[in-house]
Amino acid sequence: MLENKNKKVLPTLREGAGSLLIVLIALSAVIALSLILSKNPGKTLGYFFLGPLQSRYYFGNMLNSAIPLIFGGLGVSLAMQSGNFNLGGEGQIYGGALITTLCTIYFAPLGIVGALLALFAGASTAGALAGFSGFLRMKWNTSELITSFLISNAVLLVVNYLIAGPFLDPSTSLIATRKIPETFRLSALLPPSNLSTALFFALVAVITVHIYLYKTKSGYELRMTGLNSRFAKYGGINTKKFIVLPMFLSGFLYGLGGGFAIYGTYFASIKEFSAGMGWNGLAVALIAKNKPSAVIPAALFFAYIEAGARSAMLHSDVTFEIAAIVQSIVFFLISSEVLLTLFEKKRRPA
Amino acid sequence: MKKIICTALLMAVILFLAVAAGSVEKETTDTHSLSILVYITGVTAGSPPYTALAEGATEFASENQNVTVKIYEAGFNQAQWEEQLTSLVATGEYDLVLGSNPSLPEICVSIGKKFPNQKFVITDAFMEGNPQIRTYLYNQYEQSLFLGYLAGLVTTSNMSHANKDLKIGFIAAQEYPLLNKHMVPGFLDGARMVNPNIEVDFRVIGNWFDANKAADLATSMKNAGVDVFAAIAGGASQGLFKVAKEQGAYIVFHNTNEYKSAPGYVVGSGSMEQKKLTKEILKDALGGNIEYGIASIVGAQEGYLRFIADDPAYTNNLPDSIRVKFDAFMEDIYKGKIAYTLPAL
Amino acid sequence: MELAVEMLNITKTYPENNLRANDGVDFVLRKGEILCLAGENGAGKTTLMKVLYGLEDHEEGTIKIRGNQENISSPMVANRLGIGMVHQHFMLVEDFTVAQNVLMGIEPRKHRISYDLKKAVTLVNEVIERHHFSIEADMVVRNLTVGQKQQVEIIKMLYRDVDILILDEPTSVLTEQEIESLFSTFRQLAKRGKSLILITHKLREIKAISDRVSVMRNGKMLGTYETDEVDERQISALMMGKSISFFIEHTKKDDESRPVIEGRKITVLRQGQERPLLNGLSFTAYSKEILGFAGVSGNGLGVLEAVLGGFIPTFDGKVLHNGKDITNIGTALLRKQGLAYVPSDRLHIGSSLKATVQENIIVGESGSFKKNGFLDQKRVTKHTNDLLQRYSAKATAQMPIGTLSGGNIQKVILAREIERYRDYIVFSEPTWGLDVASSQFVYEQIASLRDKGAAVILISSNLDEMLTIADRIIILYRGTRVASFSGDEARALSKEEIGEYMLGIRNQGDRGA
Amino acid sequence: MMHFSIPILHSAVTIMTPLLLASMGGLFTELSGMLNIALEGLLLTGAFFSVVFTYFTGSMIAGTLLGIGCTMLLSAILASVTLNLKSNVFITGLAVNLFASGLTVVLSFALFANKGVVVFDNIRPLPLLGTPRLASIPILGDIFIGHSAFVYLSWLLLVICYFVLYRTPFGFRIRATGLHQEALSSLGMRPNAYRFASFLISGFTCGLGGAMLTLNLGAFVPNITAGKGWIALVVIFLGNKKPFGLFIAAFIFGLADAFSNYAQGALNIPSDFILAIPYVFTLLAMIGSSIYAKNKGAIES
Repeated sequence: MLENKNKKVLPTLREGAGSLLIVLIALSAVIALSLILSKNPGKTLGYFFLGPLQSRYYFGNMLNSAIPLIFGGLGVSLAMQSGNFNLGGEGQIYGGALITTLCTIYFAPLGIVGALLALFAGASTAGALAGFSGFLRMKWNTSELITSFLISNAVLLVVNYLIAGPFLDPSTSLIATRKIPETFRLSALLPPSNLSTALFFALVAVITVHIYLYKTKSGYELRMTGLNSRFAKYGGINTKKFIVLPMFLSGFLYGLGGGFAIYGTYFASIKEFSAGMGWNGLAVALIAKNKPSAVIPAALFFAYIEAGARSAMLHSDVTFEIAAIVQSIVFFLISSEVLLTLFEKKRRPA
Repeated sequence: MKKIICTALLMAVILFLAVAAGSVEKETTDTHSLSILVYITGVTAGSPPYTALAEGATEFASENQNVTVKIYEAGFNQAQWEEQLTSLVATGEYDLVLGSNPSLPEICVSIGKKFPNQKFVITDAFMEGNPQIRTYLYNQYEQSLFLGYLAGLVTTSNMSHANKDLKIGFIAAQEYPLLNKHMVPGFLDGARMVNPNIEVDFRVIGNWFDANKAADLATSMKNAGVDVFAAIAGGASQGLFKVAKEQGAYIVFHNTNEYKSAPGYVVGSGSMEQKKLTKEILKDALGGNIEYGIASIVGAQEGYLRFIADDPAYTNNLPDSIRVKFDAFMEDIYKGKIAYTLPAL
Repeated sequence: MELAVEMLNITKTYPENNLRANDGVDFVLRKGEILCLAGENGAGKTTLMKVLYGLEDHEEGTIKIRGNQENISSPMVANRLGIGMVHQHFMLVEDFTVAQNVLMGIEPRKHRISYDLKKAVTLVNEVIERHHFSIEADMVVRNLTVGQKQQVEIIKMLYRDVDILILDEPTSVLTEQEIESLFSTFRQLAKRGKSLILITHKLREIKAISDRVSVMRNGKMLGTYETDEVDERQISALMMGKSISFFIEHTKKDDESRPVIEGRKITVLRQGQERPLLNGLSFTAYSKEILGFAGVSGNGLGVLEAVLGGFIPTFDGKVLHNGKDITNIGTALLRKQGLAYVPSDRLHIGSSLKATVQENIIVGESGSFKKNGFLDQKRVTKHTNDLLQRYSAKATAQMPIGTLSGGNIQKVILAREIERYRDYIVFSEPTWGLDVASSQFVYEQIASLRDKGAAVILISSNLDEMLTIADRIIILYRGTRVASFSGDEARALSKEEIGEYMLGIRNQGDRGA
Repeated sequence: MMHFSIPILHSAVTIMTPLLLASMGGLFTELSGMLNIALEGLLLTGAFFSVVFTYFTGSMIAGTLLGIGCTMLLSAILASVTLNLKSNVFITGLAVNLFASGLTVVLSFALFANKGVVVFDNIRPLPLLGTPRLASIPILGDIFIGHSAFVYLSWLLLVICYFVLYRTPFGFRIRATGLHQEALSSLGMRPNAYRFASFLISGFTCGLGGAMLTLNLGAFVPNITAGKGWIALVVIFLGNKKPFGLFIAAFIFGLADAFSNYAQGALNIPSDFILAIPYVFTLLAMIGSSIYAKNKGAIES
């Protein structure tokens, strides 16, 4: 028993050391960039690292920006665990959010039931968008990676049209739909920040996905299909189902992310409000290595870097885009096996 | 399990830090000086109104010692504007937020609820009745009208690149209400004052940066018979300049002097006197003379919209016959003699 | 006598499992001889040869080639020293032609940059003719039989003019006839002064081909012997430490036997090719019987496996299970109807290497471990540990199955499939790559299933295996059934005679099964 | 029919060229067994550095070469992280895209104090090539003559690309790397060396494609690639991973885009729908080609 425990702890420690190294390299990148680009590197760095923690407001906003990343990260993780790629997060969030907004307004008389229905409808629409890519792969082996990307790009444009056209709220000069009724808006957690109780729903989603993947028959079958689909098929698992279902669920989670962004933060579908959320969700899943439990720290880390860069831009003389550079460096490092194995000399053959 | 504990610990530490940091509130700044935040809803580069806004404020600050200016470029994502602006206002460092965008007043209303002492002056926007907000709306219909009139004159002329088709073009990065309801109709109405059979070919790029797509669109429009273009396309306008230079087409440009962008082809530039307006606003603000809650519409008559006729390019690029007609038209515009009904937004 | 290779005191440890694969091994190869390197699976033969070929490094020891000490750091170096190796798994690009595969890395050029494809064909055809191989240089490898692919691998080495040739289990997928012609090639090569090392554990082949035999066990070299001076029993004793022979009792089909699985005129077509993969194959598998399908690979065994496993659809014909039509219903439904099946490809189909042992155990059966809608992990682990113990597999429930040895993986698969079997079970190449002891274990399991009343379908290209345990044998050639024997009839025939059926030289006509 | 279809086809040829260039490089990585999703970032890098160096050196050729050099440098970093540190190529590819979008803006801010449009006045327009005699060929002359050097260079490169892949030892080894890398390593060659070379080739063609995007305008606009790298990836798949397939696939996309440009003026449909045409069209082409491939493919599993 004790031996068993040691076996588990050691790799965890090694992995921890690897992650620490990545964080250290990322931090040195921030320092280097500040020294090169800023006239006042000390101030820039101070705001970069402490800015997001400086006040309830900044901290709340950072947490809030992590929420759609958590949903997106979960969605991508789920698809990747089943061996599918979902590159359509952008369109799925945006489309899901629009449907959620419209349904909420339409179902308003139904009260809480209406809200749930609206969330479900929005998420299902997003799920259907992704599921269609899964269907194409199942049916004709069309690369779901490419189709989900193409569909998403087309959907973005159609949603743009719907928001700016038929569903435009004429009473505002924003290009946006009408706002959802006040009663449906999630309550704020750290006012005046944007953080809302959507955070709890994100945590619930993490737990649900974790339980689904690791504690249920369907989740087990999904993972088996992803690890080795020939084995899964041989074992009697309906592998075709696990091309479509995980893609659907992946889109569904993205759509929920969009829905909760509406319920918690934006209250209306504003044109292009979700730009970048889908890609960042993908990034979070990759950092988390598709483990639902790791999606939370990954999303927080991602949100922290963005919030830090924004804070440094607000208060000092650097541009926001240094966030992209730091994130990309983290990306470069995060998946490199060598970093993990620096701490364990012996490597397994591939 | 280990991971979950680590995560929980990390979150706890961050929360603690946040609460600790949050308790230290910033002190408010001295009232004798004026601290201005210029909130750019986009980026300044490639966007003349924003450049003018920023320059006006910076120049004003350099002329007045007790005025400080922070220029903040918020990027194109509308949905992030409110969050960003709130966080800027939350610092309490700024006496006045200056911005220029039709959708800003709305955002300011909701931010104003959280920070009731914050004042906003927004140009290029219209909102009445909020005691924290003062707005100035440029009469873009009017500018489009006179640029359209010029375009009409050019397309019906026998200038070397003008053709027989009664077609003028308008390239937009994206569609939005002010564009759809004031600018494009104004442009068409102006052109039809020359010849009622003129049509506008209106096309959309889809974003503010794909200059190559803008070039492709312009080529396609030129092939469809367009010989005079207008564009509200941000950085993507570069594509239009390229096509005009290479294939021969005329451009009338909104808001800023762009004669040099395609020498010989930009036949007219409107001017939005954003810098002038900015300085006047700031002067009033320093003197405490701004009446909040009021909205005004400013145009050529008030001196905030102008046609740039004093650039040698204007004289060189257009034949006398056209200039005579157009100068007379502009004279009437400045005097308010041209009758039109401003469409509702 | 001139020495081609001397390896002295070679020690090699695999860090991940701390396994000492080679422990102070001494090995000597003479010029112009054929030497068999014998030993059970995991004895360290392949590792030793990989060290010699520069694919693995080693901690201790020295290597001398033709008397000069060398540091062989990569296959490139080995090639330069005239050492070539033919791997057990083919290293061939299926989409390329024979010539393109053979000349990879030493392509003839035209104008210094372009690949002279015509000259490549000529060059390789010269070598093929010189050694009397049965292929042509411009054939695409994808369309070759396994035996022909083996030839390509050997040509690759011959072209590089190696004089020390290492072959890892070269006969494992070949027929008797193909083996014989391969061996005659080897003898010719040796006559020309080339030195050959054959890694094998087949005793009969050792006697048939080698001049000397080196025997390894547990990473140690036990000794090298003149083949004439030792007999099979002695070699076997050295290899295993104890002498084992297979003993499986054969029972006669009794009156209670009933048909369980019937194939009726099963035809499988491949688009774009005229010859069907399976051509009107009919058979009946009875309960209490082991029905064997034998043949050379590429003649329909794999296709039959895929049809029974539900992986590919039939074009025509029917499969019946207890009289019920189960044609083309797909693997998932077949599983529900009672299919138990040990596939030939245990690493890619039979198991999921990254998944844990228990996840591998419950595949397809996960529904029966539900509690309140969730998987009952405790029960799964208990069930797994139970099975591991009963099948004496060295593993724990939570470790990834990929970390197990091949034999143990096969035990886990057997445990799972035997556990779920209802009235019939399909075994495909069940002892491929297993050592003698593991094979005996597998045969015992198969026999005991048969005795319990199972209809066992055994698909195997290993004729020895077929003769050891099958009660009835159907031989497939080019997707067609060419012969069927009862087990006793078959055992009365010589292997060469059966081999003639397998190669399509003889045909019984349709005798009905 | 002719009066509007010829300009559309002419414009399609221009639009397809950066796609064709980027997809050619992507084809090399794809055939060597690596999914190169970094094309977008590489294009953007090429676009930025080409125009910046053209500005600084005053020579379009020197600027393009230096821009290509920078792009190849980035692709070399991508390759070495992916191959030597054994990173997931998907993640490192995304990282390159992120890096390029950040770096171009940060540098333009640092060099020109401007993170919007950088206009370089000293850059002359790209000369359009073609002799009157060629241009006078009916239809074909109208469509294929009178483009910039990049267009003809891309055709030349396409032929070279085919030649390298199918007629040189290097090409055979690259393809063997993707098909069965042990076939190479067992003969003492290093598959990763060929992958590295493929990444460098990607850097080269993307650098060139990017240069076309900015030198065409004499200006840099952030994000000027506008997703062209992703479309190039689609082109590789749609082109069935064959050099001349790329040409057809890129042309299909160029045509769809050119048609949508035309259709905005001709059809009374909301512009957003028309802008979606290239994606929908490419999607349909993808589905169509996979149905075809499935029907053609062997039943064998």
